[in-house]
Amino acid sequence: MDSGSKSPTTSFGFNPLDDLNDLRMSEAAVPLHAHVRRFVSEVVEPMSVAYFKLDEKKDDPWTFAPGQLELLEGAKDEAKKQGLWNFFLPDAGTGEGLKNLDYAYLAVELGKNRLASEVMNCAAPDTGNMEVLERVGTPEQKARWLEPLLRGEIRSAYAMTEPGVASSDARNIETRAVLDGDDWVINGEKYYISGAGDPRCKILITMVKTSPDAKPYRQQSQILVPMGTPGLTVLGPMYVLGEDDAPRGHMHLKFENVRVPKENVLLGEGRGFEISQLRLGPGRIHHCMRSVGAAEHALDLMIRRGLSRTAFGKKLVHNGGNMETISRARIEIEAMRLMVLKAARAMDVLGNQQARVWVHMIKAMIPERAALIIDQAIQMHGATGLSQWSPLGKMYAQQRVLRIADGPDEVHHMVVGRNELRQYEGGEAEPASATVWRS
Amino acid sequence: MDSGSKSPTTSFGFNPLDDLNDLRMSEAAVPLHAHVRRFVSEVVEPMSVAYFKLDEKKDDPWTFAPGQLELLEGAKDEAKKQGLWNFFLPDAGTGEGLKNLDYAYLAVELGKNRLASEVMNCAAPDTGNMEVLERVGTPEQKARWLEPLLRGEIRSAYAMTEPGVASSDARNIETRAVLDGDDWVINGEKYYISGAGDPRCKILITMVKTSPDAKPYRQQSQILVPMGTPGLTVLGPMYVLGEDDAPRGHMHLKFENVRVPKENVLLGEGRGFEISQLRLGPGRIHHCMRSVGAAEHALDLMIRRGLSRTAFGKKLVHNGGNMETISRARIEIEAMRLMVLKAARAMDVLGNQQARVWVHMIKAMIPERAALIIDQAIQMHGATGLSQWSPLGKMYAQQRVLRIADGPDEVHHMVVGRNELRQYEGGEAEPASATVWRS
Amino acid sequence: MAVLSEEQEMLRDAAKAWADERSPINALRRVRDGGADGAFDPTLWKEIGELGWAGIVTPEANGGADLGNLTMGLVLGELGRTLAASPLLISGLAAATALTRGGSPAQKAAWLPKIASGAAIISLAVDEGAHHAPARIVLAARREGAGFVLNGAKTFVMEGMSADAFIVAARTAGRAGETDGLTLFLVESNAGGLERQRLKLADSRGYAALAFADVKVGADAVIGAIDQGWAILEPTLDRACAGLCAEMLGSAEHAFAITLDYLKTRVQFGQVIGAFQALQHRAAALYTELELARSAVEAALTALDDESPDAAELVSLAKAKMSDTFHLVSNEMVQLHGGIGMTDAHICGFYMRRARVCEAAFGSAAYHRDRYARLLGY
Amino acid sequence: MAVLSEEQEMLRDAAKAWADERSPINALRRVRDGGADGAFDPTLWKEIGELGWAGIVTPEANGGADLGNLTMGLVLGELGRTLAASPLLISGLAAATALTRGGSPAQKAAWLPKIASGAAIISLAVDEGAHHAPARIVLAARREGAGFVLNGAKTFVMEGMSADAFIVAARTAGRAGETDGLTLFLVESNAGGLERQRLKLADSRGYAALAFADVKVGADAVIGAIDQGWAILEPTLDRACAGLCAEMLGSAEHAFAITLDYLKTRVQFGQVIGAFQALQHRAAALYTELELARSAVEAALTALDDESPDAAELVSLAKAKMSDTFHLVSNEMVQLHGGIGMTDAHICGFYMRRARVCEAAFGSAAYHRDRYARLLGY
Repeated sequence: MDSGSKSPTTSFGFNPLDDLNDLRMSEAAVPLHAHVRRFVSEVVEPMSVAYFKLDEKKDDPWTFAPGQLELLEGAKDEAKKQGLWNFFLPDAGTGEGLKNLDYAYLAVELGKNRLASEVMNCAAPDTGNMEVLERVGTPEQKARWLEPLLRGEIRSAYAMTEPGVASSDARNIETRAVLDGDDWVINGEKYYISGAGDPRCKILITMVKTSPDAKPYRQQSQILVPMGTPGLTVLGPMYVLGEDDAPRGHMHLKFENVRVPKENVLLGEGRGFEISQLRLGPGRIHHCMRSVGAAEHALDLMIRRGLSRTAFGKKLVHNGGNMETISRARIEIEAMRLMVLKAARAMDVLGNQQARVWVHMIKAMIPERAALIIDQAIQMHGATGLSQWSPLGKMYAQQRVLRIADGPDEVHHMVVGRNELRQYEGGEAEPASATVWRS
Repeated sequence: MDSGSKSPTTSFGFNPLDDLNDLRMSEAAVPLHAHVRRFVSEVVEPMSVAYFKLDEKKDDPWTFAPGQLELLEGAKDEAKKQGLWNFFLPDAGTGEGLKNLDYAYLAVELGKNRLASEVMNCAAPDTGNMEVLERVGTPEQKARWLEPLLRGEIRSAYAMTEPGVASSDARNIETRAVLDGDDWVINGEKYYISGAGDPRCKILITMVKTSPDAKPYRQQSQILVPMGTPGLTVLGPMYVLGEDDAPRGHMHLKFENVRVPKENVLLGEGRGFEISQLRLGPGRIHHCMRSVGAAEHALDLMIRRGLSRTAFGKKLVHNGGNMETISRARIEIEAMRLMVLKAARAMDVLGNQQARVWVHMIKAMIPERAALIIDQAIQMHGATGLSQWSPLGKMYAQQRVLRIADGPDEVHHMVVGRNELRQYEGGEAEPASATVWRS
Repeated sequence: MAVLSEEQEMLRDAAKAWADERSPINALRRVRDGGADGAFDPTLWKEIGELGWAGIVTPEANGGADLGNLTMGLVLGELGRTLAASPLLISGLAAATALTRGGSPAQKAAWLPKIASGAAIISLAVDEGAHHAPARIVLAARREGAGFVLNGAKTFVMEGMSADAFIVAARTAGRAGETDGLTLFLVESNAGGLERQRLKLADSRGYAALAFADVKVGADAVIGAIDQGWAILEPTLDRACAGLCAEMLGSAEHAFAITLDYLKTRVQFGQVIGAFQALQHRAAALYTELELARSAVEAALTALDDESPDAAELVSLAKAKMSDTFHLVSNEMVQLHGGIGMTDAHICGFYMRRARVCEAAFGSAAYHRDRYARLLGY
Repeated sequence: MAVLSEEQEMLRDAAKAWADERSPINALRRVRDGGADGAFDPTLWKEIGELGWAGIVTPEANGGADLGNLTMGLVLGELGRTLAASPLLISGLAAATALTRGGSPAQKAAWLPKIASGAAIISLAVDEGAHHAPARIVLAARREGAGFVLNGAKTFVMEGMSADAFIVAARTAGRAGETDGLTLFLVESNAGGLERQRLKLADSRGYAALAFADVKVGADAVIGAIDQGWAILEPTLDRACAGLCAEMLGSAEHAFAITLDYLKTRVQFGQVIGAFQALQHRAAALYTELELARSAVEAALTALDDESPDAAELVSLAKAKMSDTFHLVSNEMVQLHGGIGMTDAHICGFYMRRARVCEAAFGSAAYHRDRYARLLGY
């Protein structure tokens, strides 16, 4: 029989009147959104076709093919000229930033093309690094690193993960930095450092342990280490699903008595964990937003392929369960889109901390489902989907790696599940339930 | 490489500014929503516990147990007194109806309890029948049938489906009605007529073929047939997953020279198909809205069970993949909720016809996923979940039957899939793309 | 497919003919609508007894035919096709196995012939919670004089309302969860202090919950050695589980056959549904799953007959696979039939509901996957 | 698990030792990073030839060992464990089968000994599109004088860049989709008018696309009877497919073993991941799927060796199951490893990417499920 006892109020019976449920883009962002869409289709798409064609001519994967950088820089200049530049910074110091919700609409468009983010200087990990520098950098740090990053002249990397420890938990960091006179001397190893293989990458934000005797969350610091500093060696690329992702790479780095000036520390000694919390903000869901665009792109490829090939006298789309696959992909994309918009809106309305559960929900949901849609697009392509003739293999690897890149799915599910239980166990619900509609 | 050719604009790149994306309930509906929530928890919940307890005492399943109707009527009177009555009619003639979006918020609450809809006179199939009578009934028809239905004094059924033909297509209807003097004489068979077993059911709206020589969609009429008319026999219940759903039942009916007056036809001869199009409106998605509530209820039961049982020294929730199951259920529920709200909003903003694809999307999506969540709740209960001690079995059957009740999932997927293709084949997109954000 | 002896083929064909004629699918509905406590038709059970099937695994010396688990599985499979309800599995297979393996000569003489002829029904009373957990036994048997006093509860006991006696797993030492310290007792259903209550499960068969309040039994009620019940219980459960798998296989294969017939004949949207590529596709997927399940089930039954050392693993493998497969097939049966045009739509429901109960009985797929991995040392 | 002869066990153990020592998982990376056209290491291939594995299915009269498909499967499985790349499957098994079954005495004498010793590599050129469809052949062979002229294209030809010759399925009569009217030709890779281009697939092995522009061959290039190529092609593809399944099984089992080791040793959140119930659970699920896949693959190989009439069905069943299982295992391998702590994380990627290609090769799971149902008359 129906349970008669009183239900605990769940965190998701939000006040239906709440701004949380207004998923409309703000009017202010509309011209930008239209502009980005136009720019991607008119400038980035043709550029990227030419760009990826040049890939075939490369001998050394760790360089750009002749002409590639020119194409990229040309598009970047055009983006800058048209004002489509650095719009990722939400609620920046100037107060002119985009709302997360608005950015979500834009990021879906960016996700449809693999070069679009970079062309508009909105690519990871630079976005996160720029946010950090902007918020906690000294004027000198900003002048030396933030400015050229904002201008798109250099690129950057974020060195957190280490071999041999579960370093998604900052407490486990083992790379040491000790003060020696006016210098930090750094020793240790980092790996899966995305973008550190790019010849244009000039600066690393490096998470190190500086104060082993402090409280667990005060032991770490973040230090700026220029690429090329003596003692810093790039051991080689890490493979993600067998892809080295050259030339940007996910690199394996070694620090042997790497010396940088004392003032390269960000915010201050022992404040590394605090800074890393900043990264738990908007940047953490940008990839989910882009994934929706990537899934849209995969569906597009799936349908084109299915309509252009025939088997047994019918178009491929009409064979087997292909129509259902297409329908399910569409339904999933729309559900993902709404969830991403809602999470972004929650961050706008509730703040990053308060919207935590929504962030975990979409991290658990989106990359898995986007990867599945791409996988089905591969199926529709047969062996071609697995060859160099199709971008789907790389797209799949990209989504797949997102499922582990910032916390495996399992961890996100654990957080979401715990939040459910908390309300039954008499404890506090997650902050996201601050706006719970309690009847 | 990335596809360089121009993408067709999909129907889902909606104008982000569009009202479609404002999923907030209207302010006007807020007091009603709060009231319904309060009423369900304070009146319906305790009543239904008592009601289902009485079930155990019944000998004849096709009656109500002594006391059951009194409980139900008591709650109905209370609902009427409090003004929680008939609020399902959106945009009624009076113009006072609820928006679909507002109703969606309410229906989610109704879905959490199996008797709630009936108590507030918002239960299928009466809702659809009342809508039809309200829109196309003559003053006499309204006085005789609509009024008592609106007052909750009688119940009704809708007789469409027939054995032996694919009658989800109205053209296949074989039950014949011929004019003989001032009477229609009806012969044929109908089955799966939900609610026709209820002793309170007094009227059938019956789809018949009256004009076999007219154009395919002008051959059918809808005729009011009072229960108890001579020649109308209830052969017995149909089983839905082995459940007879007594006492309301999904009945098998036989019409043998059933005579009703000429004026019992609705709207006019040959207009049956036209009337059935009215049913493609709001009522068609009410069950999806309630399903979200049912899934929410299943998750509640799942967590309670998981927290109250231990196995191997741990609470059951912490065993196996149970935490992940809970997390996935929550994520799915939120995604379903947003999709239902969006579909409802689309109906408000675009009109029923224009919002068609959204309706098909949620019909394909919701019952399947709600059923899965209920199934997982059953798993968490072990054998108990399959016994009379748990409502989950009936809840599962209910969701399961929705997956075929108004068009099997496969048909909805076909419609959604075709809409995707249409845009590539140069044809018109579905009306839903009327508001496409074409760049 | 397993290679059968002539005798096995004859028995299987006889069972098929009997089930089709005497216990077609509607028989289950009759019983259910009648609301009998037993949830099986006593007339049919009598016939089963006369046909000798209840004695298939019982030794010849005790009135049985000693034909083994595979043979029993063949018969159960045929009964499973039409969802024929009877105590064959729990009494003719499970209880017979326990008594054959652990019963004293007196117990064997008293009960096995009656089991084999169908004159007595004995059930197994093991689980105490909703999830199968045969070592998590709390029901206590305390020594008193020469005998024992039992206190506690059992649940989801198959055919518990019609059983003449129960083989009860009780704790005489150790703690819940330990396999040591269990003792099996044979308790007659009219024992003082034993109360039973009918449980209705989704499959409309007979189940009961038992309450033991100071139920006194003599020392001669002990089956096997005191504290060593696990040595009998575990192989008994394995055989019961494999028999259930065989029954499930029959049910699932028939559910598939019904669905396929439907797809081949049903016209919708102007063409035979079966011609819809997508549906063919799904039917083919079911078919391959069924064949894989069949291999697993036959391998388990054969290994049990051979007393092969890997029999327990193979039983778990079979139950895991068979549970998933019956679940899938019954779900797809419902979906592929759609809501239309089926005068016997309720049949889908019976298979689906039976599938759900079978999935939980003797351990779910998850339970057996874990057990399988554990037995293999992972 | 299949019962093996002493000879089979020895060969299997030898293959295991060789693969571990000579072709460990990193060898594949070496080849890939080297960017060689062949995508296998010629030194290792030479060793395989010397070990006699390339002649396992070839008759003794033609320089082989005639040990059958199961034996070949055992070796392929061991090579699959470390993802060892070689033309063993396509040349030593597929081409050897086609020539043994259909080759003229002269063809056999000329090629089979070289195949068996590894001195020659022959590949199969069948598919013309991205989805396996062996009857949908358009490539035309037109008679000209005593010989034939071939025009058309083939794609996804395994080891196509390093093959010395191809067995080409061409249409001499009928229309695309018909099994009648196909003829097999043996075409050397240096034939005039034959162009080949390397294809890069996700698994970093060697594939080629072939273009035939007025390629002239003599009447002696025909394998078997004109228009009757299907009678050779179909059993050849079945054997190649079963061999691939054996290789996939080895890969999947090893992927699972690596994952299990990882789960057992890796510490996260203060405890061994393997102790997380949910993960144990998932590992157990993989393990049961693998065992079911193993049964299916061994049944197919054995049936082929027995020339059993249901061999074709069993091959399709095996490929369907093995494709799904390798897909699942490689996906879970990636997920269960997580992003952390693994110096050889790329290994997961290799298995996953190899799984994807194997799934498509010789027909996807969907293709084989449909074929299975069709062969059974559904």
